[in-house]
Amino acid sequence: MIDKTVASVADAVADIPDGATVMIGGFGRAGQPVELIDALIAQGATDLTIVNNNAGNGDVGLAALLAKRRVRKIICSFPRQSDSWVFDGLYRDGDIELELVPQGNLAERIRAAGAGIGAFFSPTGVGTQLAEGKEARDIDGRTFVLEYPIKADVALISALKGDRWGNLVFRETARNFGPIMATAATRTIAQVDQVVPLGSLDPETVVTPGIFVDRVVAVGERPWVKDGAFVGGVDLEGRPL
Amino acid sequence: MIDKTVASVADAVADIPDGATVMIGGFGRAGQPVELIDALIAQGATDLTIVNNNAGNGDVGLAALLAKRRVRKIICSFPRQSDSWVFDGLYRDGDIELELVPQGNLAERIRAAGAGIGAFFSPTGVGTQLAEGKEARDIDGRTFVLEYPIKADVALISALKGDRWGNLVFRETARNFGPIMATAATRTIAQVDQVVPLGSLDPETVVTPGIFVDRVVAVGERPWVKDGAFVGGVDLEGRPL
Amino acid sequence: MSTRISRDDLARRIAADIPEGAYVNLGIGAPTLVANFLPADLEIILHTENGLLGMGPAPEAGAVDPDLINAGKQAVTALPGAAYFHHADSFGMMRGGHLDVCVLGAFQVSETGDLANWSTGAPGAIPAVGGAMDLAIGAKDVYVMTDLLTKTGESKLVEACTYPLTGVGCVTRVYTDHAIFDVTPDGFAVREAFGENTVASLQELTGLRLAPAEGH
Amino acid sequence: MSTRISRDDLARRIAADIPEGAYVNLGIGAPTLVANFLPADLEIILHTENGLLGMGPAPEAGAVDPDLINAGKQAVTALPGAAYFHHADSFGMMRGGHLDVCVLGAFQVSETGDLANWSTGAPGAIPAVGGAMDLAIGAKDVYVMTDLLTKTGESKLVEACTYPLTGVGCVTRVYTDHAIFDVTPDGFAVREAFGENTVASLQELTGLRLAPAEGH
Repeated sequence: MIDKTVASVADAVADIPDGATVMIGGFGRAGQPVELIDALIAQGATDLTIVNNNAGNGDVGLAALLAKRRVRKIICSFPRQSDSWVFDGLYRDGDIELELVPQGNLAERIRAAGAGIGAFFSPTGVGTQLAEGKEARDIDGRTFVLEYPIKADVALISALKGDRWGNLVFRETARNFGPIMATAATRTIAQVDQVVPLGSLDPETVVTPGIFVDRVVAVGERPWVKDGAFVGGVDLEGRPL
Repeated sequence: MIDKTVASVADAVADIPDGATVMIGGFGRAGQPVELIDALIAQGATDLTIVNNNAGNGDVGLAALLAKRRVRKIICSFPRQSDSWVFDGLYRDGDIELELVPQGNLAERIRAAGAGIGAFFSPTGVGTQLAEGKEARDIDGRTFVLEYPIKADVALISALKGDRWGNLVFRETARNFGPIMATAATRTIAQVDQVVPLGSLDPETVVTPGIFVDRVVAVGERPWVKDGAFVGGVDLEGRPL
Repeated sequence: MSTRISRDDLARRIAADIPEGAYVNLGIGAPTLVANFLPADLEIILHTENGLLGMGPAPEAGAVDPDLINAGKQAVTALPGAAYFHHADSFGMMRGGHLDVCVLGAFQVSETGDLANWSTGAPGAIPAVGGAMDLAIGAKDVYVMTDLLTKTGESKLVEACTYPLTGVGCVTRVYTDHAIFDVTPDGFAVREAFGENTVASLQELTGLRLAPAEGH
Repeated sequence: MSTRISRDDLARRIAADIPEGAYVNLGIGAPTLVANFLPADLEIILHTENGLLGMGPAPEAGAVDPDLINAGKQAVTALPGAAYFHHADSFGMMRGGHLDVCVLGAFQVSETGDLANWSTGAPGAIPAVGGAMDLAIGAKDVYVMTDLLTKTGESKLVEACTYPLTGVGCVTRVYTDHAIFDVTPDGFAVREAFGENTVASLQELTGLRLAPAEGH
């Protein structure tokens, strides 16, 4: 029997080595694998390269990982936010390397890694600072810039439900980077609200087939969802009103 | 009010011009837009370039379009089949141009057209006849071949259900080329078993968002599906047993 | 004395130019105001690049859903007919040219339609680009919504951008508090001057040679 | 006298080498037989490139579903835990290296693992490639299932392919009716010789220098 479920987030991240490239899903609070990030902080791996849309908020999650100086480099599209003080400080002190990537190139480069594409000519960033030094080519009357895949050793993602084969479904805009990061990492670890029995996910509506997922760990339903239904009663950070 | 539904397949294909590049979905019988193909034959457009996985079977559908000498060129991965005599004859007589494309390159080139990619380095076909004359490049220790997008003027696809915004869901392996062809054509025409009211398709499970669809035409349920449930009682071609 | 319309009036003006059935992305900041003025009786489909077509207004109090946000990370809703998708599919929509309109803010727009809106290039500033470059090159029409002048009175419409570019030759129209400008092969053309503003007064403010748009 | 095992026995032998949990694509033709011999108590997940993971056996009579077919366009079923997806996603799985094993037929396999299985190169033949080239380069292990000899007695294992290539250096192992061969940096190594066959007899049949596989 295939069983990709693991008992705890600690078990799920136990073997992430120092120096690993780690993709972390999420856009804002939505789809952020909060419990897996906390487990990674507790686990202690360092010298990491992180791939995420942002560079951490406040003092928790990814920001806390940065604050412990576990991150050598971050690949993201939007590091600067009103509450990105941890990243801001490290960056200003030269203590973290930043690869800034337009969000669409970030998504497409991740997808390319998962789909076996060697490189692709992108329409985005042409003629800007972010394309400087990159190969450009005119195709069919338009200029494109060559972009390379972004692969990872590990992806940490968050989904709504998963089964023991690793099939996943997501909820609303929490889907964001999860499905593509799952394809681009050597090992994909998904936290889910609930592990459901094999066969209970409709094969028409599985978003991430289990072939892309190595470990599934249940973290329980979020406060705004009860028995699969939206119940509200929280703020945007998921804190009870 | 947005209403992409049209009354008949004849209306749906009425303005396809001579010389158009037309993508036709389907893999075998599954997902084949049978009624739209018949309407295209009746409509009379000629000098077409067709993009399909195959090159027609028997004497119906795409094969009938070929037999009427309406097709100048076909782009496909697998033209030769036990019952592809129409194509075989035209090809042997030099009366049709063939661009043979490995199936994965075909799918990825169609997807690239829809996603605005200028070209991409593919791992498939390297070192084979089908890569001759194409630009090759070593990336990260592996050789890739540069492939270009395949765009179309029109895509004819078949889906299970659609709404007036053009949102589509598919059934089983009939999904195949439909979702990617929808993104790659200037005008996408979808035949559906049923048009359903706006809001009745779950936004989590829409496969093709309406932004990719221009016209939706209902053709009625197939003999093996009644009220949305599989009832069987047919052969692989959908003919009653 | 030049006429300046309010930000809300400008948003209303932009909303009036968006036809029914259009697929529209409203950038973070002022452009999101446009949603407030889209006619309730017209179906205009809003895209948010974090994975939703058919975005609706902010939820009622108590119904905030942390899983349902827009690109500005604000709570939103989904309309009947909506669809969710992942980031590569979402940016494929943008980059593949499927959006009809996007509305973006700007630091500068050049006569050739170059857009600068992601970085002032100030030394030491932390760069952040998000989806701005993808939006700039992706939509069929790229509308800019901005004040005509900076706080220190300099024109945001310029001969050539001095700030780092977001996209080259991508802007089709600029909606400012003073006037609406089309980007034409001959530079900016005044499509509509608000109130007492004239082509002449706008030329003085911008320092650019301007022409009335054809047919206006 | 050389030993030849039946096609079913060969399929059984291949099935025995596929571990639980593997994601497997069985090519059109003889390789589809392997499915008949996968142990019922092990979960092995079959992929068909026309958009299904978790493919099950053929349906019972009367339950044929024209919407549910495999790459060979035969009726199949979907197991609990299955998932459907479109062609670009399906070939992304293959080309992205996510499949553990694929089993393909062959006209020829070279000592360096080149595969020829899509065209005999005969003049006037109508070319057709399907997904063969994507499978050849995509799976972690590419197994070939074939007779060792052609009907006219020529070896399908060759120093260099004379038929048009499907993929370069992609085959990892060849299962034939005479023996199993690994593709190694030193050429073909005999992993297992069936019945009375020996390295020496196989060398005679193939005309190639062969070695026993390490550890065998």
